[in-house]
Amino acid sequence: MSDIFVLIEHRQGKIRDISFELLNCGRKLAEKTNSNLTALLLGYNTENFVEKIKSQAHRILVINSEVFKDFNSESYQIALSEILKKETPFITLIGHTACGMDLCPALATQMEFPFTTDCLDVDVVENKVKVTRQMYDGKLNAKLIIRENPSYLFTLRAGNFPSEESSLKTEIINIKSSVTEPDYRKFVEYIEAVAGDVDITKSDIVIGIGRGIKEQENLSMIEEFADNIGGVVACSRPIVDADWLPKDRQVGSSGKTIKPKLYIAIGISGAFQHITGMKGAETIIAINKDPNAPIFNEADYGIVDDLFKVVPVLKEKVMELK
Amino acid sequence: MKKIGVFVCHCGRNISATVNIDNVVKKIKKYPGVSFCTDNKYMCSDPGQDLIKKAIKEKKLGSVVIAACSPSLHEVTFRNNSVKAGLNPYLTEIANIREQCSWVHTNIEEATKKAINIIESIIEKIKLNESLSPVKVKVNPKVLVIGAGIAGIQTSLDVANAGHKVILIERSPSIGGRMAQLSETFPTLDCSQCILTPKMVEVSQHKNISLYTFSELEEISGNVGNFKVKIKKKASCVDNTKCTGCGICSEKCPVSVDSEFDEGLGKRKAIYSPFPQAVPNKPVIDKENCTFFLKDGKCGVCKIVCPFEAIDFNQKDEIIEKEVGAVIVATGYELYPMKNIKEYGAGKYPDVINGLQFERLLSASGPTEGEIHRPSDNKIPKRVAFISCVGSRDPEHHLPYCSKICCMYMVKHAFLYKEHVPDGEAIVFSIDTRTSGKDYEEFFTRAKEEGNILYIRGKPARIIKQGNELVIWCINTLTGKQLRVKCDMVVLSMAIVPSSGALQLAKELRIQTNSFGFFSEAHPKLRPVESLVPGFYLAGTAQSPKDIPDTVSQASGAAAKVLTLLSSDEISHSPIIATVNEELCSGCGICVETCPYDAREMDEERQIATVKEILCEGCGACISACPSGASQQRNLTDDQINNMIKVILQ
Amino acid sequence: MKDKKTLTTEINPEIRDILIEMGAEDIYKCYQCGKCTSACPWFQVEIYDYPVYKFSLETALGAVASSEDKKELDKEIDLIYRCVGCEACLEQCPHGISTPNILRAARRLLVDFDSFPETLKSIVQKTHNVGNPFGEHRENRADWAKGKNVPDYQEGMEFLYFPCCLPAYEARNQKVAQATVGILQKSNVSYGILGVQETCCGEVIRRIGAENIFAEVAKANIKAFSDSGVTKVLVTSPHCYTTFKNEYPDFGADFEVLHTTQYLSHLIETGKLKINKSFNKRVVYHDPCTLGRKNNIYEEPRNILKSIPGLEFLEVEDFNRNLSLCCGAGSGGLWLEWDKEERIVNVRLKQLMDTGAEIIAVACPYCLQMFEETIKSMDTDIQVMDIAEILFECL
Amino acid sequence: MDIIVCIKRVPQTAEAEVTIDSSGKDIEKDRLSFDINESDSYALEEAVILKEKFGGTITVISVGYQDTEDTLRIALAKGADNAIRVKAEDFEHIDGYKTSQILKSVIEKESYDLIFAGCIATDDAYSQVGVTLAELLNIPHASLVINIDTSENRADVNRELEEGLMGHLDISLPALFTIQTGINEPRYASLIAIRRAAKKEIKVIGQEEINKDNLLLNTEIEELFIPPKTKEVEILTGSPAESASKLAEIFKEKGLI
Repeated sequence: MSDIFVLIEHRQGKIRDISFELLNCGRKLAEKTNSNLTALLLGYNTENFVEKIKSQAHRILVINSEVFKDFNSESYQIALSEILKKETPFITLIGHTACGMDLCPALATQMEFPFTTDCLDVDVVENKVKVTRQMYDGKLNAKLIIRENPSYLFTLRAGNFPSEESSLKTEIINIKSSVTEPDYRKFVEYIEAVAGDVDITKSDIVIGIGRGIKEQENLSMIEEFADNIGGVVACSRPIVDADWLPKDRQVGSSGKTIKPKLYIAIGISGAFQHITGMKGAETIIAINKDPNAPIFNEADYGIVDDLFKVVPVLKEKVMELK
Repeated sequence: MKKIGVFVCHCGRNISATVNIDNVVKKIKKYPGVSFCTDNKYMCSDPGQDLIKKAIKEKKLGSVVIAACSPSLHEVTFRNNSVKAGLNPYLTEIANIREQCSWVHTNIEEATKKAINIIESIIEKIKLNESLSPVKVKVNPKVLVIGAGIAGIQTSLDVANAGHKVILIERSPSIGGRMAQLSETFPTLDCSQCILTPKMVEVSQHKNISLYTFSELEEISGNVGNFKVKIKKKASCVDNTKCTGCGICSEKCPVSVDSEFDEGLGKRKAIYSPFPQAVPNKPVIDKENCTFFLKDGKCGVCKIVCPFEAIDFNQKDEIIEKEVGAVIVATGYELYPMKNIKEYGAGKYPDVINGLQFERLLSASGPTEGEIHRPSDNKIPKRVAFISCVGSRDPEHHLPYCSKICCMYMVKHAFLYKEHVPDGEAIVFSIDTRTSGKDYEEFFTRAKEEGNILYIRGKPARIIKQGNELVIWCINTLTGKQLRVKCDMVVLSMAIVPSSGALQLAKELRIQTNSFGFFSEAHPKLRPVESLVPGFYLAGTAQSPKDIPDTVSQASGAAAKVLTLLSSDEISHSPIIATVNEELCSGCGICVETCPYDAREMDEERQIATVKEILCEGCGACISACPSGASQQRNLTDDQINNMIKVILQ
Repeated sequence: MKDKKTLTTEINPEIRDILIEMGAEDIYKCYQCGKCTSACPWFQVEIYDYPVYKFSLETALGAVASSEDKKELDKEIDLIYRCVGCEACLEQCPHGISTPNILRAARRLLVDFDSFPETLKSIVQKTHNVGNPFGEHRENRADWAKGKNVPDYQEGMEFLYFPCCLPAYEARNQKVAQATVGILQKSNVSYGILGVQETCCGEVIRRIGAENIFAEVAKANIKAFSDSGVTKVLVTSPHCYTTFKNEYPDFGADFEVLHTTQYLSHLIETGKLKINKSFNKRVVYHDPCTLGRKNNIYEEPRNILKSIPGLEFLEVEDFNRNLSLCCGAGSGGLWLEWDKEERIVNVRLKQLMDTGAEIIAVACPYCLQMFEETIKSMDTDIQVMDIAEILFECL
Repeated sequence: MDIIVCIKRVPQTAEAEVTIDSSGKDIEKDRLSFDINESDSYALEEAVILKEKFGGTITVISVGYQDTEDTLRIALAKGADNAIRVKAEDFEHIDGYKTSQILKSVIEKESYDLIFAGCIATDDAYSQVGVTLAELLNIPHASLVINIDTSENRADVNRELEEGLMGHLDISLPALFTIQTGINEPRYASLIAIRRAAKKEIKVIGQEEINKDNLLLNTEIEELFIPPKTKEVEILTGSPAESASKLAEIFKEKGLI
């Protein structure tokens, strides 16, 4: 049986979390298919990266070249297609990230590999490859049968294979590459989002505040908490009305609709106009004094208490656990 | 049998475009009884008429059918033409193939068929027509004028000056009407009372005018030339033969109520004369407010103070019976009720007033003696808003029509206000300003310029009281800007409606009104001062909203029409009226009950019904009611109608 | 770039004709007096100029929502969706021109071409997809009635009680539905609910312009009602009332509709409902546009309140009955939530509070929702209650 | 600048109850609203903005059933010049890969400087059609594009990466970009444009013009199922300190911190 391959993703000198998830998933697949796991690492000054993933795969194929310092899917495609042609792995996993989305369909098409994207799980049953993925705004899961072929390419959604320790004996193979960045697509630079220019629709963690925070001064407490857990602060209409936060932070029918992984509603009672905007969040936490507040109808977890007592403790505890 | 001639008119292309005249002539020529048929482009033209005359003489025609327009237009023309050719006029009939055929159809073949049908039916009718001559009626040369505003005054004077007796009745205690209430008149700005009171005096002193104030028409019967009227003279409780009009009674009367003449802005007593120049200048007692009447004789101060013993609490309403030959209706107008305009707080806020109230404020004889003080606190209003078309031009909620005079009196109001309060501000809210009268536009321009009057195009939606001020919510539709105009007083140009009681009067007179109660003229252009019922004439705002010049013109016009009627001793009356076949009449009397004109009566001796020809209007009610077929309409007998129907249904 | 002219100089008869066909037939009656504009609630919102009087003429020119400039068009469409459909303009228009209908003609075209505010699009979709504008689950529609002994509708019952979406799903408004059934139970009225079988009446999506989906929704309800043998429907919302009574018959509906205030006032008048307790509060009544201006129901709500002992009844001077001011929730306004300086509800609340009332009595879930949300951010003790809630407290 | 925009008509499921049909492989669509896919409308708008700047034409293409023509017509009203529908009914079982192949065989006959597609379809959520199509046409691509600054033959584009970061690329034209939501504000159609669009013809292409035997299908749905999810609120009790600790633990457990 051919190997399982995973592509290590890194950015700005750091390996991205998805890479460890891919390694975990890859190991599980390798175990199941009784094969080896190979990590593909295309980068520049790769020693550091190798150190981080060592023992997580049976092999690491490394191309150390300045061309791969930053991600350019066309350069990656040229290099990877050469490797995949040579190695013909059974399944290659790439993260369903901005990089994976840019690379996978093109690479697979070039290689004529069957592929699919945004998989929650990849399974091999009697040599048949099946994947599970979400459809229709996450309301349904689909099990897909993939066209039969010696090699497959999939992108894997983050969050389903939390990184695990591993102690595999790892062979490191350096490959020389003459790939240069093609003229038709050149990476220029990274651009950081302007500080303060928060887009609440793009954040995984959103803390929503409402009338319950009472005074504008209390906002700083929430902002600190948001910084601590890597979230952004959003709000319901009255906060915008009071000019405590700008209109683009408003969640609801006349504001924005958000679907973060975690939404913490603090001091929000839950007028339907607000609920409309946040009910798509994966996990909803409500902190409110009033046990009858409609927000609790939407929440997964609730604390019925004074937010000024709860939030400071919560902040501390989160810091402790982090 | 009489020889029948048929003459088909093309009426230019009015008929011939839709009706195939050649086919009509061909077909009619062959119709039994027709001995001659021809056509002409314009039968009513001189050559057309000559053609008919010639045919009557040469072909020895015994009767004539003209197939042309409606008989209401040219029946007289053609009948007179036949008379000139020696034929009785009632042996000439019109077949209406224009209004009833060519104008209302498009299919030529069908229209031609219908035209032929219509003509054939008229031929059948005329076969049984008799020679008739008009009924002559004696005319009573007296005239009744109802209402003594400027219209009634003018028309009475014109008739009286021509030498005829006039009975002028007026509901209120004095003549003068609305014009007496006005301050100045547009566009000349002469004092209303100054030009009116000479006429009022002239009326009171005219030997041919009998004036009945505080009086109403109780009943009327009869017909043009001969009406019987009953006038109710309300008890004024003052013996006018003794009263000198000294006014002590009013002075001493302890009861004070809102003055109608001052539109509620001033007070009057329970015994009162409405205004200083009132004609007659004799007070009346308002029984509804007089303590003597309300509390069973407890008061009577007036009686005590009157030096001439003129007060007579026992006076009773009096019915006066008169006979007249014609009636002129000049009942005037009143304003649409303010309380209907809730969004303006009208009737709720004292400083939202109507145009007549503002006239009283402007008037030297008014409650403020000509100074502009607003009603709520007597303050001189420094900014006054005038709002047009209040209730008018509002088909959805109020009245669809234009009240016509408001545009101009608003100009006048604003201008006069600026004269009275030079540092004040006049703002007019209007949608259009309609200045369609002689010198009106010039006055409008002058007033705006000299008076610095601000015109805002837009109809306000709300007037809200804020503290001492009124705030008008409006949009200037020319600039699109929202406005909240604060002002001290608002004058609403309320719509004009017919006087209360006009509808009831119309019913009594059996003359028509439009749906708003304005008396209907016989023809909007050609007979604007006559009603559709002979003998009744219209003057002034009873017929439609109009200003003083138009009112006076119409009043004189009505007088002229009446004088035409009175110019001979008799008038003719159509002979197309009911007749009784005495052999068939069973004397059941149903016809007597049915007749709306009191023209049928029983000959008790012979036990048959008879027709009073003078009174019969030929409406036909008795004929259809008659169970035995004894009553017949001349030249429209059952036989004729049956024959006509038969030929139409063939 | 050259300055663009903001006005279309050409008359576009095609757009005019299609708008007339879609319901703007009144346009030619307009004589541009502008009364509509100053009667409009937006006139009372300080910073907002709403040119109601222009819509007729611009429709007649075919110049509605026709700018080819993106920003101008945004403004035009914003204008078209500002109208809360309260009909204050129609109430005063000398020619009975319904500006809401003129705008609705344009809205119908815009909806078909996906050119209306996202917020409203979402409520149209939700109403279509799950039968209510909040996107709540259909199977939860009768949750408000849990534990309240509310029977399912059976043929032969006197009434179907139809609570409307807000009282069915929204926590504050659910109390109104609960109070209403409480009263019905105390007066031994035979009634039931359809629960999951009912769908939103569709009033709001029709006002938004989603005519086709409204038709679907209407037919679904009519079928559900007739399948269950419903002959009389009792509604809490004036919006359901007007839709059922005045609009459903066009889709084949044949049932009688009563608003709760009509029925409750009848129960009191005929002595079937005894009021046992007094309500010692100053209460001001707010006339909902859809109940009052559109359906002439002014007296019944007042009669109920006036029959409650101890209750001191107040009116908003100048702005009551047909001259009442809208709460701003109609025709999608509840969802659009304009910027705070641009809210009709603030103006109305001030009027209501200025009466010195302790309680604002309403008879419409939209008004209740609007006031309830707004007073929360005001420094006031005034409370909002539906008439049914007040009455229920006094039994 | 001639731009082709690939769009898709999708069921609006975000606020709907999605139910599986009797085959177990598809959803019940009767009660769902359909509309242009969200990111596709941004792609269309971006094309219109470029057309306003550089002139040229916009052609919208969609593989879909008859009702897709409604969506195409809306696109025409919003600024597209031409519209093409490929009859989905002629091609059984369509997945993202097959869609790309179909689009390729239509688009290779057209001339273009740019091709836009949405970055993800909300129904099947593949995020692959655009990039695959670029590869099939052998032109460069960029996905998740959040800003475009283009000259005649090159474009500076920003891709949206994670955590507020953007990647700036310099790409030669012709190229294909998949457009991320938020790149612009999709416009409304004016009534004039709506009337104009109502009269335009939509070109319909069927199997006779596309050899369907050569088309490959990557995936087939074996079954659809509802993901297990519980939504009963769990109230965390105790003192503020206790309840806050419990919550922090939950965050940790769920990998949220």
